[in-house]
Amino acid sequence: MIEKYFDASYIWSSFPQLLPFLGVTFLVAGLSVLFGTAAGLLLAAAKLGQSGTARRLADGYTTIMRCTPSIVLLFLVYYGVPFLAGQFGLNLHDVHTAVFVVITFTLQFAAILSEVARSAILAINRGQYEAAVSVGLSPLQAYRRIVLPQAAVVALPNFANGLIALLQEGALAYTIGLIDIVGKANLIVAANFNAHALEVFIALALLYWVLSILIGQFFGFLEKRLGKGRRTVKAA
Amino acid sequence: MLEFKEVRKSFGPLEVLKGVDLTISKGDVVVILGPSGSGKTTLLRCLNFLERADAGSARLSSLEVDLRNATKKEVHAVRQKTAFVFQNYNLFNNKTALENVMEGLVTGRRIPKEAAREKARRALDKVGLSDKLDAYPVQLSGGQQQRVGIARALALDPEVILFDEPTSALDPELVGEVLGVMRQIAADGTTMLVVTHEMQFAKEVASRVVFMDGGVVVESGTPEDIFGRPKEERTRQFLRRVLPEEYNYSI
Amino acid sequence: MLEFKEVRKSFGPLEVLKGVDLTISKGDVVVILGPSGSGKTTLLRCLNFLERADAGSARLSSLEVDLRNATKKEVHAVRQKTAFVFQNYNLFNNKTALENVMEGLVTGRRIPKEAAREKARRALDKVGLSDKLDAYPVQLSGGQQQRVGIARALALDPEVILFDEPTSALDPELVGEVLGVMRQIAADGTTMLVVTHEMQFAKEVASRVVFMDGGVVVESGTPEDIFGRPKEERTRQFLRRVLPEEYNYSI
Amino acid sequence: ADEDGVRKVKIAYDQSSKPMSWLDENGNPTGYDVEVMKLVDEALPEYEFEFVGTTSDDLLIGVEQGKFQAGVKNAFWTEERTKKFLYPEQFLGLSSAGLVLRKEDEAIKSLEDFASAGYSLAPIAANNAQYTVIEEYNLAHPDNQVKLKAGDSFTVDVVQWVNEGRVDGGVMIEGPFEKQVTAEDGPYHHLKDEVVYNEFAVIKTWPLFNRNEKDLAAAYDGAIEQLKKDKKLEELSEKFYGRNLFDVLESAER
Amino acid sequence: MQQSLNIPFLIETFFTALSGVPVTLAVTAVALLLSVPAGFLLALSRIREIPVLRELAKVYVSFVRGTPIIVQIFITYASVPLFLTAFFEKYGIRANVYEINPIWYAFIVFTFSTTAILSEVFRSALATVDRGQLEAAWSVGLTGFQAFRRIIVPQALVSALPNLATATVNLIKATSLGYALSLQEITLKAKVAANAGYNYIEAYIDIFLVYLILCMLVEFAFKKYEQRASRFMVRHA
Ligand SMILES: Nc1ncnc2c1ncn2[C@@H]1O[C@H](COP(=O)(O)OP(=O)(O)OP(=O)(O)O)[C@@H](O)[C@H]1O
Ligand SMILES: Nc1ncnc2c1ncn2[C@@H]1O[C@H](COP(=O)(O)OP(=O)(O)OP(=O)(O)O)[C@@H](O)[C@H]1O
Ligand SMILES: [Mg+2]
Ligand SMILES: [Mg+2]
Repeated sequence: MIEKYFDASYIWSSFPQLLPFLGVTFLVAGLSVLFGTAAGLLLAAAKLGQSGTARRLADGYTTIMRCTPSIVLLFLVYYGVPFLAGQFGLNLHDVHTAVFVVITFTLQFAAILSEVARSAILAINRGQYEAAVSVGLSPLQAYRRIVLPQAAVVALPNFANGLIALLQEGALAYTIGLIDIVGKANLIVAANFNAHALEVFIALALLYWVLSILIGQFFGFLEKRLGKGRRTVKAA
Repeated sequence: MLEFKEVRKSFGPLEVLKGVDLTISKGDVVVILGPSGSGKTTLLRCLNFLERADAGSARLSSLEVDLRNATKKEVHAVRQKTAFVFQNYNLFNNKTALENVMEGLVTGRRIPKEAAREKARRALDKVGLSDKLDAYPVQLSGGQQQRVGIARALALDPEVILFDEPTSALDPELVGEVLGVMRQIAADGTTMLVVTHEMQFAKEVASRVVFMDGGVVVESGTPEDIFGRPKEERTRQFLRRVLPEEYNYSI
Repeated sequence: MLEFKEVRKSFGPLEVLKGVDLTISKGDVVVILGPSGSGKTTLLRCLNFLERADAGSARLSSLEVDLRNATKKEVHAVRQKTAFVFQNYNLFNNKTALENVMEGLVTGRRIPKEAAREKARRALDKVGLSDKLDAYPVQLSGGQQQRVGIARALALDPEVILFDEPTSALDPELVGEVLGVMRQIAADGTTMLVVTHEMQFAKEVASRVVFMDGGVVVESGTPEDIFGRPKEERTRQFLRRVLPEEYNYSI
Repeated sequence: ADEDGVRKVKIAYDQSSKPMSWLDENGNPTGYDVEVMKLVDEALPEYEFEFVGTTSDDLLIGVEQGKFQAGVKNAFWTEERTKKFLYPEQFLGLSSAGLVLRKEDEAIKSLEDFASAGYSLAPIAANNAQYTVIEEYNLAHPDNQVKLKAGDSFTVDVVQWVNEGRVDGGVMIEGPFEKQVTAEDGPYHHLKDEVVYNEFAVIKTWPLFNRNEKDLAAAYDGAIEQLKKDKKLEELSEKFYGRNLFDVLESAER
Repeated sequence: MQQSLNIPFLIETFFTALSGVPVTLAVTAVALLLSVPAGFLLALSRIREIPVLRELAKVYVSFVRGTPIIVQIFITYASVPLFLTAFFEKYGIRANVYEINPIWYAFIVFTFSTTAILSEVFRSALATVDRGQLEAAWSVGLTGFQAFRRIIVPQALVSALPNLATATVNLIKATSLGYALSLQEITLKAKVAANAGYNYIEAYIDIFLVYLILCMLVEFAFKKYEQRASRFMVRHA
C-alpha cells in the first residue's frame, strides 16, 4: 500500500530545491533573535526594576505579544505599520516584506525572551549581586559581569526553545509571500498538485533536524562553558 | 572616619535597628558583639545599601549620605570606598578564587589586568591560598571560601572594610594569621568594622568594642572597659555566660 | 557505634582523604580538629554518601557498608540512622523554620503531622527560636539559620549526628546553650561526630578528640591527652598557635 | 501615476494554486489567471502590472486594504463578496470542478448522487473556491447535503486519499487530474485504472479589484473583451487546463 | 482603514470562533497533562545523566523540537493510517483506520512536541536548585523521589513557571494548526465562516480576540501561581 504513494526519490530531489531558501530562514530568524534579544533584555530589566509603571507596561506588552497568534500579529504589522506611516505621509508599501516579518518576530521574541531572562535572573542568588556591588561594581557592571553570565546558563535551554521555534515560524512569512524553506516546500507540493507531499515534507523535516542538532550541540557547548563552577542537583 | 546616625530599619512589623549611632575614627578597628539576631549584619548591610534603611545617615570621611534616600551616585561612591566580607562568603560562583579577587580591581577600580592579577595573588597568598588560585568556589572547603572572601575585600585597599564574622569557618591557626593581616592593615590606616563572636579576637585587635542587643547599641568602649568594667547589666549578663570560669582553664 | 575503615577520597589529582580510620562508641562525642582544607567536611560527607568515597567502609551499629559501592537501599538506611548539620546550613529555602524541622519527621520518618509539629516546635525552642517558627530562611540571620539546622538534626533522634562546625555563626552565649543541649543528647545515648574549630567546645564536651591533617588522622585521644600531652609534633605545633599564652588572659 | 503617465499597479496572485496561478521553479509567476492578466497588461499601455505572489488570505486582505490594486486567485462570484470587492463586468476564465472517485463509483456523476450515497469528501481548504461550490450546493439542497469539511490546502492529496480509501471522493479540477493520473509521466499514472474524474460543474472565475479601482476595472473590461474575441483565452485554457473550457461556456452556472 | 468592517459578521463570527474553544482546550489540556510528567522524566534522565536514556532524550528533543509541528502533523497524518491499515490487514483486525477521529492525531502530535519543549524548560529549572538542597533532604532521611517532590521541584517551579506559561500559550495558539486535520477549532471555524463573503479581516479580528482572551486567562493563572510558588523568596515578612 505504502509503496504505491511513497517514492523516496522525491526526498532527494527536494533538497537542492529547498537549500537555497535556507538563507531567508536564517536571515529572518537571525535578525529577529538579535533585535528581539536586545529588546527582551530591556523588558526584563523593566520587569525586575523599581519602577511600577515600567513593570506594568512591560507586563502588558508581554501579555499582548505572547497572546496574539503570530499570523494575526504578522497581518497587524504588515498592514498596520504602513497604514500608520501613511498617516504621517510615509509610503511604506514598497518596503520589502522581509522587513515586516522581522519586525513581527522581533516584537514577539522580545516578549518571550523577557520571560526567559526574568526567570533566569531571579534564579541567581541575590548574594551574587550584593557581592558584586560590594567590591565596587556599578549595578550595571554587576549584572553584566556576575549575574548575567550565571543567568545565561539557566536561560540557554529556554532560549534555544525560542530560537528553534522562530526558525520554524519563518514559515508564516510565506503567508505574506516571503518564501523561506517551508514556503518553498509548499510551492514544490503545489507544483506537484499535492502529490508526494509526504516526501517533500520529510526532506524538510530532515533539514530542520540537522539544524536543530547543530543548535543543540552549540548550546550544549555554551552551557558547559558558562556553567563552570555551578553546583546543581545533577548527578546522584 | 565612619559615622552612623540614628539608623533605623524594620522588616515588616519587626523593628531590627532602633536608632543606632556609632562613630569610628580612621584606622580604628571596632568590633561589634551581640547575640544572634540583634541586627549586626543588618547594620553593616545598611551602610553598604544592600538593605535600604528606613532612616538614618552615615558619614564616610567627607562623604555624608542619607541612608534612606541616597542617590545612585552616592550609593556607588560609598561602595567604592568600602569592602564587605559576607557572613556566608558570597563568592562569585562563576569565577575562580583568583578571578573573584581580581573582579573588583579590574572592573570596579579599573586597574590594569596584569597589575590586578599580581595584587590578587598577593592577597590570596596572605590568607594562605596560593595553591587554590584556579579553584572554583564549589571546589573549596568552607574555610578556604571564607579566606577568598577576606582576600577579595583586602585587595581593594578600601577606606573601610566591613567584616561580618570573618573567621567563623577558620581554624584557630588561621584565625591567628588572619588576625595578623588585619592588624597590619589597620596600622596602614584602614578603618575596620568587625562583627564577630570571638571574644579573643575582640580583645586582641579591637581598639573599641560595641555591644549591640535588640537593635540598639547597649554599650561601647575600649576592650578593657567592656570586658573588665561593663557598665550595663545586659552587657555583664552576656559576658558572664560568654567568658565563664573555664575560659581560664590551663593546659 | 560508628566505625570508619580506610576511607579514601580524591578530587581529581587532589587526594583529600588518604585512608582514615576511626572508631566511635555509642554515646561518644568525638570532636575532629584540624586545619582548614584537611578533609574534615569531606569525611563526614563520605559517611552520608553526599560524596562517594573511592574506597573504605563504615559500620553503623549492625549495618556495615562499603562507602564506594553501597546500594541505594544501604545508602538510604545509613541516612535514616544519621543526621547532618551542614557547615553552610543548607536549610530548605521553600520551607519555614518549623517546616524545615518537620520535613524529615513527616516525610522521612512518617511521624503523624501533629506529633511532628510538636516535636519540631520543641526542638526549635531548645535552640531559642520559638519566635521564628514561620520565618523562611531568607528572613533569618546567620545564627538563626544555623540553629534551625541544628534543630532539624536534633529532632530526628538519629543514632548518629554529624555536626560540621555547628556553632560557627553563634554568639558565645548561644554556643553555651547549644552545648548544653548536645551534652544532654549525648547522655541519652546519641553518638556525635563534631567538626569544630572551637577548642573550648572540644575541651568541654568531647569524650575523644581527633586531630586531622592532610587527609589522615594524626592523633586521637581524650581531650586531656590531646591538649595536655600531644604525642605528635604536628599536633603540638597546631595547638601551640591555637592556645597561646593569651588564652589565659584574665578579666 | 508616473511622470510618463504610466501607472504602476500591484496584482496579487495566489502563488500555490497550480494551474490557475503559481510561482514556477524559476521564480516566475505563471498560470492561467496570471497569463491572462499579463495579456491584459500588454493591452493597457497606461498601466504597468507588477505581479506579487502571496497566499490567498493575504491576497484578500491586501486587495481589500488597497495594498494590492487587484488580485487573481480563481475567485468565484458571490453576492456577499461584492460588498468587499469590486467585481468587473467581464469574467476572467472558467474553472471546471469534478469529483475524483474510485473506479467502482464511476456512476456517480453529480453532487446529488454523491450526497445520496452518503459518501465522505476530502477536506477542502476553506479559502478555496471549490469549498464555496459545495457549500452553495448544500445550501440549495438542505436535505441531501454533501459532507463538507474544511482543511489545509497542502495536506490533502485527493487522488491518494481516494485511492487509499481515506475518503470516498474529492473535488479536483480537471487539469491537475490529467497531469497526475492520465499523463504517461504522471506520478499516479499507475492508478489510472483505479480512479476516475467526473466533472460536475463549470464556473466562471473573476479577478478581484479594490473597491476604489473603478478605472482599472473598466480598463480591464475593455482589454479582456478584446482578448476573448481574439480567442486568446481559449488558447490559454487549452494550455493550462488541457482543454478549452470555453466550449462549455453555456453550461457555466455563473 | 479603507473598508468599513462588516460588524454583524464580526459579532456573529466571534461566537462561531468561540465555539471552537472546547476543541482547542481539549487538545491543550490533554497535551499538557501528558507532557508535563513526560517532559519532567526526560529532563531528569538528562540531569541525572542516565546512560542510554539521556542520549535518546537528546535525539528526541532535537527532532521533535526541531521540526515544524505542521510537518509533524502532516507526516503523522499521512503515514500513520497507512501503517495501521497494513498492520490491521496483517493481523486480520477489522477496523477502519479512517474512522479514527483526527483529534487523536492532534493529541499525539501536540503531546510529543510539548514534551520536547517542557523537557528543556524543566531541565533548566531543576538546575537552578543548589545541590545543597538535595543533600539536606537526603540527610534528613528523604528518598531521592521525596526530595524532588518536596524540596527540589517546588523551588525549581519558580523559574519554570514563566517558561511553562510561554509553552502553554504557544500550545494554545499552535492548536490552530489542527486545520490540517480538519479539527473544528477556533481558526478553522472563523476562516470557514469568512469564505462565503471573503470577510477575512473580520475573521482574523475574531481569531485575535478569542486567543487573546483565552491566553490572557491562562497567563493570569500562571502569574498568580508564580506569586504563590515564590512566596519563600520574599525577603520581607
Ligand atoms: N529579610 C528579612 N526579613 C525579615 N526579617 C529579617 C530579614 N533579615 C533579617 N531579619 C531579622 O532581623 C533580625 C536581625 O538580623 P541580622 O541578620 O541583622 O542579625 P545578626 O545580628 O547579624 O545575627 P547573627 O549573629 O545571627 O548573624 C533577625 O531577627 C532576623 O530574623
Ligand atoms: N568538589 C571538590 N572539588 C575539588 N576539590 C575539592 C572539592 N571539595 C573539596 N575539595 C578540596 O578538598 C580539600 C578538603 O576539603 P574539606 O571541605 O573536606 O576541608 P575541611 O577540612 O572541611 O576544611 P574547612 O575547615 O575549611 O571547612 C580542600 O583542599 C578542598 O579544596
Ligand atoms: Mg549576622
Ligand atoms: Mg569544612
